[in-house]
Amino acid sequence: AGVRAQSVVRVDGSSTVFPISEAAAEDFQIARREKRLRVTVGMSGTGGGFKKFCMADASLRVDVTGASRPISTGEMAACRAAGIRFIELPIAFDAVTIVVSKRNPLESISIEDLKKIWEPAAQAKIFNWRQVNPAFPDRALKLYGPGTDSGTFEYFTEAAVGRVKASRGDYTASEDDNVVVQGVSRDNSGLGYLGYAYYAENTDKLKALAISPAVGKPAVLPSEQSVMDGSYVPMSRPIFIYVNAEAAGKRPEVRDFVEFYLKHAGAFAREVKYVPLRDVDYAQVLENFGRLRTGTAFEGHSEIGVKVAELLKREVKE
Amino acid sequence: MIANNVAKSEPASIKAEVKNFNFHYGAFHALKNINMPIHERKVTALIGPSGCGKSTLLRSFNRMHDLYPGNRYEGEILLQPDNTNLLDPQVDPIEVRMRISMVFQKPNPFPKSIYENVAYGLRIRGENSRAVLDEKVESALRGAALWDEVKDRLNSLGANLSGGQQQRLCIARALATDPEIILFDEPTSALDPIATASIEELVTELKNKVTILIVTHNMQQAARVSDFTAYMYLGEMVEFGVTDQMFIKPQKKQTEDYITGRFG
Amino acid sequence: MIANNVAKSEPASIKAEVKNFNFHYGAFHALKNINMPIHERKVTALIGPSGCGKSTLLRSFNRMHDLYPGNRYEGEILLQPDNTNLLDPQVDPIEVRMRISMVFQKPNPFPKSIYENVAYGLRIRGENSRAVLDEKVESALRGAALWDEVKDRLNSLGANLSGGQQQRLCIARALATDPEIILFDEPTSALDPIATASIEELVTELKNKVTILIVTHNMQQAARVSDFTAYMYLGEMVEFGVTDQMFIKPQKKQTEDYITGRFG
Amino acid sequence: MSVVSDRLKRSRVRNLREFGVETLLFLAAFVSVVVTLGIVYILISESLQFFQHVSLVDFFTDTQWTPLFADAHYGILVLISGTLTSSAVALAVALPLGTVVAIYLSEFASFRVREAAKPVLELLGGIPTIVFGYFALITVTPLLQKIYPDLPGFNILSAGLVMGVMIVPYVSSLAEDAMRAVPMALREGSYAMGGTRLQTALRVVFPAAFSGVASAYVLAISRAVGETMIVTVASGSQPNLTFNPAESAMTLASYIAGVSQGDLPHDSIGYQTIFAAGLTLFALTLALNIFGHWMRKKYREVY
Amino acid sequence: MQEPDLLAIRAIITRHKRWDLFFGVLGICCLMVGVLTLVALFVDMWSSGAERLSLDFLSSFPSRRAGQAGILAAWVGSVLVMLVTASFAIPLGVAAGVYLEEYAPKNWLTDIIEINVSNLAGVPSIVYGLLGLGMFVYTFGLGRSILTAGLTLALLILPVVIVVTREAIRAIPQMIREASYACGATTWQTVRDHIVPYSSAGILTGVIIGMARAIGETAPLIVVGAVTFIAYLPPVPFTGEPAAGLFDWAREAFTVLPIQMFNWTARPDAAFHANAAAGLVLVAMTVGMNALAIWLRYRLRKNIKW
Ligand SMILES: Nc1ncnc2c1ncn2[C@@H]1O[C@H](COP(=O)(O)OP(=O)(O)OP(=O)(O)O)[C@@H](O)[C@H]1O
Ligand SMILES: Nc1ncnc2c1ncn2[C@@H]1O[C@H](COP(=O)(O)OP(=O)(O)OP(=O)(O)O)[C@@H](O)[C@H]1O
Ligand SMILES: [Mg+2]
Ligand SMILES: [Mg+2]
Repeated sequence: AGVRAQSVVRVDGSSTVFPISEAAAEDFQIARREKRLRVTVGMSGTGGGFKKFCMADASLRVDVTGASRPISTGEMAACRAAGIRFIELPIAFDAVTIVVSKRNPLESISIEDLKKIWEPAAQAKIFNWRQVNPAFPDRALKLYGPGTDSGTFEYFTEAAVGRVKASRGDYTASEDDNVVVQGVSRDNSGLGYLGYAYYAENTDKLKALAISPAVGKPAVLPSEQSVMDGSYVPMSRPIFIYVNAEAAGKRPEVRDFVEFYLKHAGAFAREVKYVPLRDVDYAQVLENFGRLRTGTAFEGHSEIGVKVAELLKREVKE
Repeated sequence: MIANNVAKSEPASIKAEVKNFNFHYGAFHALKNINMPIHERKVTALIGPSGCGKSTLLRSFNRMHDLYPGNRYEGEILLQPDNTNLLDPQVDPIEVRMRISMVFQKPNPFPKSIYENVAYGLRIRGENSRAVLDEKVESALRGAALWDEVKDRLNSLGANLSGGQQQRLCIARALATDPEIILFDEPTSALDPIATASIEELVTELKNKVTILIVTHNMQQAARVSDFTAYMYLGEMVEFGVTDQMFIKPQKKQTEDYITGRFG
Repeated sequence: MIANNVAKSEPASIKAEVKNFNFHYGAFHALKNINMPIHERKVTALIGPSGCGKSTLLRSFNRMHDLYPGNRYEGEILLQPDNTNLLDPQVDPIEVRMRISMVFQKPNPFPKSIYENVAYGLRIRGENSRAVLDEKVESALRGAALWDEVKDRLNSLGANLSGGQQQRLCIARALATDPEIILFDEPTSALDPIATASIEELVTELKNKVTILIVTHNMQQAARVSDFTAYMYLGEMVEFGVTDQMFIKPQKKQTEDYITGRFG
Repeated sequence: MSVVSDRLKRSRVRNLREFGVETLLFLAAFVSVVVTLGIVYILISESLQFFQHVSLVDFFTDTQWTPLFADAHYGILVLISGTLTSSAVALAVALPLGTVVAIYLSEFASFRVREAAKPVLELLGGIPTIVFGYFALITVTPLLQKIYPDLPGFNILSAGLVMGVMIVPYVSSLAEDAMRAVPMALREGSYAMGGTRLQTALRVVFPAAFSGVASAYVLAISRAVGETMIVTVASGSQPNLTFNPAESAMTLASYIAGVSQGDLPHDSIGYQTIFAAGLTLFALTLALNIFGHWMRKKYREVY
Repeated sequence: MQEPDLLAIRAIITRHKRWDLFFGVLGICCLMVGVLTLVALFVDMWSSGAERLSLDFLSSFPSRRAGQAGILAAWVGSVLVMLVTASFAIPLGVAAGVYLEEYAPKNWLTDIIEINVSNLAGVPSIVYGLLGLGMFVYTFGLGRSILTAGLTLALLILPVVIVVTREAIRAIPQMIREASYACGATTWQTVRDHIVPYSSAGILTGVIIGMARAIGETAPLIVVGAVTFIAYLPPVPFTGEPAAGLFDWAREAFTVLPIQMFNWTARPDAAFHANAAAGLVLVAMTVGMNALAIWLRYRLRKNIKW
C-alpha cells in the first residue's frame, strides 16, 4: 500500500468547508483521471481536522484541512512541535444568517436587539419578543442555533454579543443545521441562526432578517452581493483551508490539487450555496500559495468584520 | 378385546367412563379404542410396559394434550354425576382441569413459596381472602401429610424441599381445590423408598374423599394401593379388573407374563 | 457391614475392585465406604431403591463426576491388569474414559449421522483412515445388533432412529473403541419391552468379550442378565453376591424385602 | 484387549494442546476486560486534565452545563438528568411493550406467527438510528403536538418514545428466549390446576424466567442510556436540568458525539469535557450492570 | 360436586377468559406497534428515496450534485468493514462464550468478565471510536483503514455475540456433553465436535443482532477516521500496478453507507435528502444478512435433534 498511499491527497476538517472540498475533489479526480490522482475528504470537524493535520506520524497526517475558524494557538503549538508548517488559505465566505418563520411579520433586526436576545443575561429572562423591542409582536420567543461546538456558534456570539462564546444557554442547539431549519420553520415565534447555505436552500420555509450593524444604520439582507461587497457586516466570515507546506512543496499532486481547488473555488462555493471571494482575492490567495507563504494572519482566534483583501496582505506568523 | 373380570358395578359408583377412545400423536396411533370405567372413591391403577400409552391415557382426563398442536383424539370420557363428556370440544378444558387435578412424575413445584404453591389453584379461582386461603392451605398440607414438616417455613421456596416433600407439596396443591378426581403419573418413580411409602399411604387415605387414577411401573405398588387395575400394551387395553383378582389370577397370559416380570 | 456371600474368587478373574470408596455431593454424603469386586467378563448388576447411589457409584468408574465442581470422593477403584487406581488425581480422567465406556439411561446419540456417532470414539483417538473406520463401525454396529437395520442409511441422523435403536446405537458407540469395561445406567428404562429384550440379549452376548456393570431398577432384569448383584440402600452397599444365590436366598432381610417387592 | 500403554502415549501432547486451547479461549474472554481497561484508561487519563480545571464538587453540584460558553459551568447533573429522563421514557415504552410482546409470542402466538414476528422485529434494531431520529422529529412530534399542543418542537418525549420502539426487539427477543426455556413441566403444572394462558404466563412462566428477562432488561437499559443519534436529532440538545419529558434536554451520549465532531481544538478544556462525560456515563452503566448482575445472581440461586 | 358449583366455575372461567382475550389483543397491538413503526419508517424512506434507487446510484461515486451522487464507495466500504467485523467478532465472541461456559471456574474472575461483558453493551458507540483510535490507530499503527474500522466495530458487537453464544451453549443438553466425555473426549474435542456445531444456530441470532447494529454505526467510524468523500475502491487482491497484495484492501481509506447517509441528511440542499435512499440499501443489506442467517439457522437446526 506504500506506493499507492503517496498518490492520495488527504483532506479533512470542518463540515462547513466539506461541500466545497468535496466539489474540488470530485472535479479534480475527473480532470486528472489519466494520472489516477486520488483525493479523500473526511469530515471530523475543524478541531479534529487540525489534530490530524498536526500529527507527527506522517502516515496518519492529512495534507489539507478545512477550517471554519482560524487555527488556535494550541493547534499552532502542536504543529510546531511536529515540525509542520502550514499555509492558510481563505476560500469563501459563510454568512451567519438570522432566520424566522415565514409567518413572522418581522423583516429586520439590529445587532443590539440580537445582543439583548442572546446575551447570557437574557437567560430565563427574555422569553417574549416584546421584551426585546416594544415594536416587536407580543409573542413567546423560541430560540434555535447550531451546536455550541461549532465555528458558527463562536463567530455569532462574538459578532452579536461581543464576546466569544458568550451566549444564553436556554435555546435549542443542534449539531445538524437542518434541525434548526425544521425548528424555526415550524415555529411561528421562533428565531434562529445558521449558515447561509441552509437558508439559501430553504428560502421557501425560512425568512432571513436584514441586519443593521448599529441602531439607525440601514439593515442589510444576506445575499451573495452583500456578503461579497462587505456590506453584510458583521455576520459574514471567511472559511479556510490549511495546507501542509512541505507536502505542497514536495508532492506535485498536493500542489496540483490545491491549485485546482483555488482556481475553481469561486464556482464551487457558489454551487454549494456559499459566497465566493472576489476574483482579485482568489488571485492573491493563489499567489500566496504559489509562494508557499506559511503561517496565519490571526492571533489564534477569529476576528469580526475582517476583510479578506486585508487578511491576505497581513504579516503572518507560525 | 378387553377382558373385564369385574361384575357389572352399580351405576352409582362409577365416577367416569372412557368410551371408544382413540388417540393420535400426529401420525402415530397411540391409544386404540380404549374402554374402561373409573370407580368413585377407589384407586384405579394403570400398568403396562414403557411406551404402552399409560401417560397418554391419564393426560387425556384433564385435556393436557390440548396444549400441544398435532394431537388428535376421538371418543368419550363421561364424567359423573353430570354426564359431561370431558373430551367434547364444546367443554372448556379449563373447566375440566378445575374438576380434575394432576400430580406429575417429576415434582414440579412453582418457583414460589410453599404457601403460594398450595394456594395457587385457589388464587386462580379468584379466592383472595387471606383467612380462607390460610385455612385451605393448612388443610391441604395436612391432607398431603406435609403440614408438620413445613408449617414453620411456609414462606420458604417450594424448590428448597427434598424430592419427596416436593412431591407431597404437589399433591397438596392438587388437593387444595377439592377436585373430583386426582390423576397420578408415576408419582413415586423419582423418590426414595421412604418418600414412596409415605405417598402410597397418602393415596390410600385420600381415596376416602376422592377418586384416584394412578400410573405406575411398579407392580408391587399397584398391588398395594389400587382397587382396580388396567393392564395396557402397545396402546390397547388388554385387561381391566379388581386388583386382587388380577394379581392372583389374570385372565390373559400376557398380563400374567408382565405381572410376574417375565418381560418389561 | 457388607455381606459377601461369594466364595473368595480367584484373583485372576477380578477386573476391578472398589475399596473404601466414599462420595460426597457437596455436603451430602452419597456413598458410604463402598467395597466391591467387579469380575472380569461377567455382568455385575447394581440394584436398590431410587436415590440409593447406584448411578453415583457407576459414574465414579469413568470419573464422570469430575465434570462437576463440588463433588468429592475418597478411596480407590483399582483397575486390573495394571492395578491403576482410577480415582487417583494423578490418573488422567480421559485415559480412564478411554478404557471404560458408558451407556446412559436416556439414549443420547450425537446429532450427527449414524456412522459418525459410532466412529466418534475412534476419531478422537486420532483414527482417520476411512478403511479402518468403516471396518470398526461395521463391527461395532454388528456387535450392537443394529447393523442390519441401519446398514443402508449410515448417513442419516442418529436421532431419526427409534428409542430402542438409539440405545443400541449408543451401545455400538461404546463398543467401537474396544473398552475394557462397559457401564450401563438403566439402559432399558426408557424402552419398550421388545427393545428391552433385545438389549438384554445383547448384554448377555457382550459379556463374552467385555466386563459389564449395569444399574437397573428392574429386579427381573437383574435376575435375567447378571452374574453378580450388589444391593445398595441409602448410600451403603448392603449385600453383594452371585445373582442366583442372592435372588433365591439373600442374606439380609432388607435385601429380601426389596427383591420381593415389599417396598420401593 | 487391554493394551494400556499405547493409548497413553499421546497424553502429553494432548494435555499440552488442551492447555494451549484453554489459554487461547481464556485470552478471548479476557479481551472484554482489556477493552474495558482500555476504555477506562482513555477516559480517566483525559479526564484527569479536565478535573485539574474543574473541581469534583462543581462537577456534581452545579446545576448548569455550559462548558463551551464563555461563562462555563460544568454541572454534569444536567446531562445525567437528560440521560435518565430520556432513558426512562424509552424504557417506559420498551420494557412493557417488549415484555408483552415476549409473553404474547412465547405463550399465545402460534409457531408460525412467532417465527415470522421475531426476525421482523429484529429488523428494527438494524435501521440506522439517524432515520429513527428524523422519524421522531418530523413524524412523531407533530402527532404528539396534536394531542398536547403545548409540546415544544424538540422534546424528550418523542425521542424517548421512538427510542423505546427501537429497543423493543432487545427485550422481546431475549425475554422470549428466556421464557421459552422455562420447562414445560411448570406450565403443565399450572394448566393442570385450571390456569388460563394469561394466569400461567404471568404467575408461573414470567417469574420462572425472571433471571433471563432481567438480563434482557439490563441490555435494553444499557442500550437506552448509550443511545446517541435519536436524542441528538429529536430532543433539542438543550442542556436543561429537568426531569420533565415535555422539555428538551441533552444526554451524555449525544453531548459526546456532538463535540467529538465539532470545531473545537482538541487541547481545549471544552473538548476534554467529553471524557469527563464519558467517564460519568461509564460509571452510570457500570453501576446499573453491577446491580443487574447482583439481582440476577440472587434470582438464579433461587430457582 | 353438584351442578351449581359447575355454574360458579363457569362464571370464573368466563371472566378469566375475557382477560385472556384482552391480553391476546394487547399482545397483537404491541406487536403491531413495532411492526407498524418498521413499516412507517420503510414507507418514509421509500417515498422520499425510491426514485433515486437505480443501478447508477449503486455504481457511482459521491458527488456534490445530488442527482449524480451514488453510493458505490459506501456500500463496498460497508461490505468490507462488515467482513472484517464478522471475521473478528464471531471467532472472538464465540471463543469467549465457550470459555465462560465450558472452561471457566465459576469464581470472581468470571463474575468480573460477566459484568464486564454486559457493561460493554451499554458503552456508547462513540467511546468505542475513541478506543479504536487510541488502540488500533495510534498504538498498533493500523492506520485509518478498513481494518481499524472493522476491528472497532468488532469490539462494539462483541458483548452481544458473547451473551448470545453463552445462551446458545447453555441450551445444549448436558447429556450430550456427558456422552462425549464418556467416549474419552477432551474438553477441547467436546467443544470442537459438539458444543460449537450444535450451538451455531443460536450463535447466528446474536450475530444477526450484532451485525445489524454494526452496519448502522457512524459515530465511532468518524472518530477512527472514516472519510466522507472517496471516489475510488480498495484494490482487488492481485490486480493493478503494482499488483496489490491479498490484504491490501484492508489498509485503505474508506467510507460506509451510514456516513454517506448522515452527510447527505445534514446537507442544506434538500435534493440530497432523497439520497437518503441509501437507507433503503442499508436496510436491504440488513435484511439480506438476516435472511442469510435465518436460512442458515434453519438449515443448521434441521440437523440437530435431541
Ligand atoms: N409428543 C409425542 N409425540 C409423538 N409420540 C409420542 C409423544 N408422546 C408419547 N409418544 C409415544 O406414544 C406412546 C405412548 O407414550 P406414553 O408416554 O403414553 O407411554 P407410557 O405408557 O406413559 O410410558 P412410560 O412408562 O415410559 O411413561 C409411546 O410410543 C411414545 O413414544
Ligand atoms: N448432583 C447432585 N447433587 C446433590 N445430590 C445429588 C446429585 N446427584 C444425586 N444426588 C443425590 O445422591 C443420591 C444418590 O443419587 P443417585 O443418582 O446415585 O441415585 P440412584 O440410585 O441412581 O437413583 P435412581 O434409581 O433414581 O437413578 C440421591 O439422594 C440424590 O438425591
Ligand atoms: Mg409415562
Ligand atoms: Mg440413577
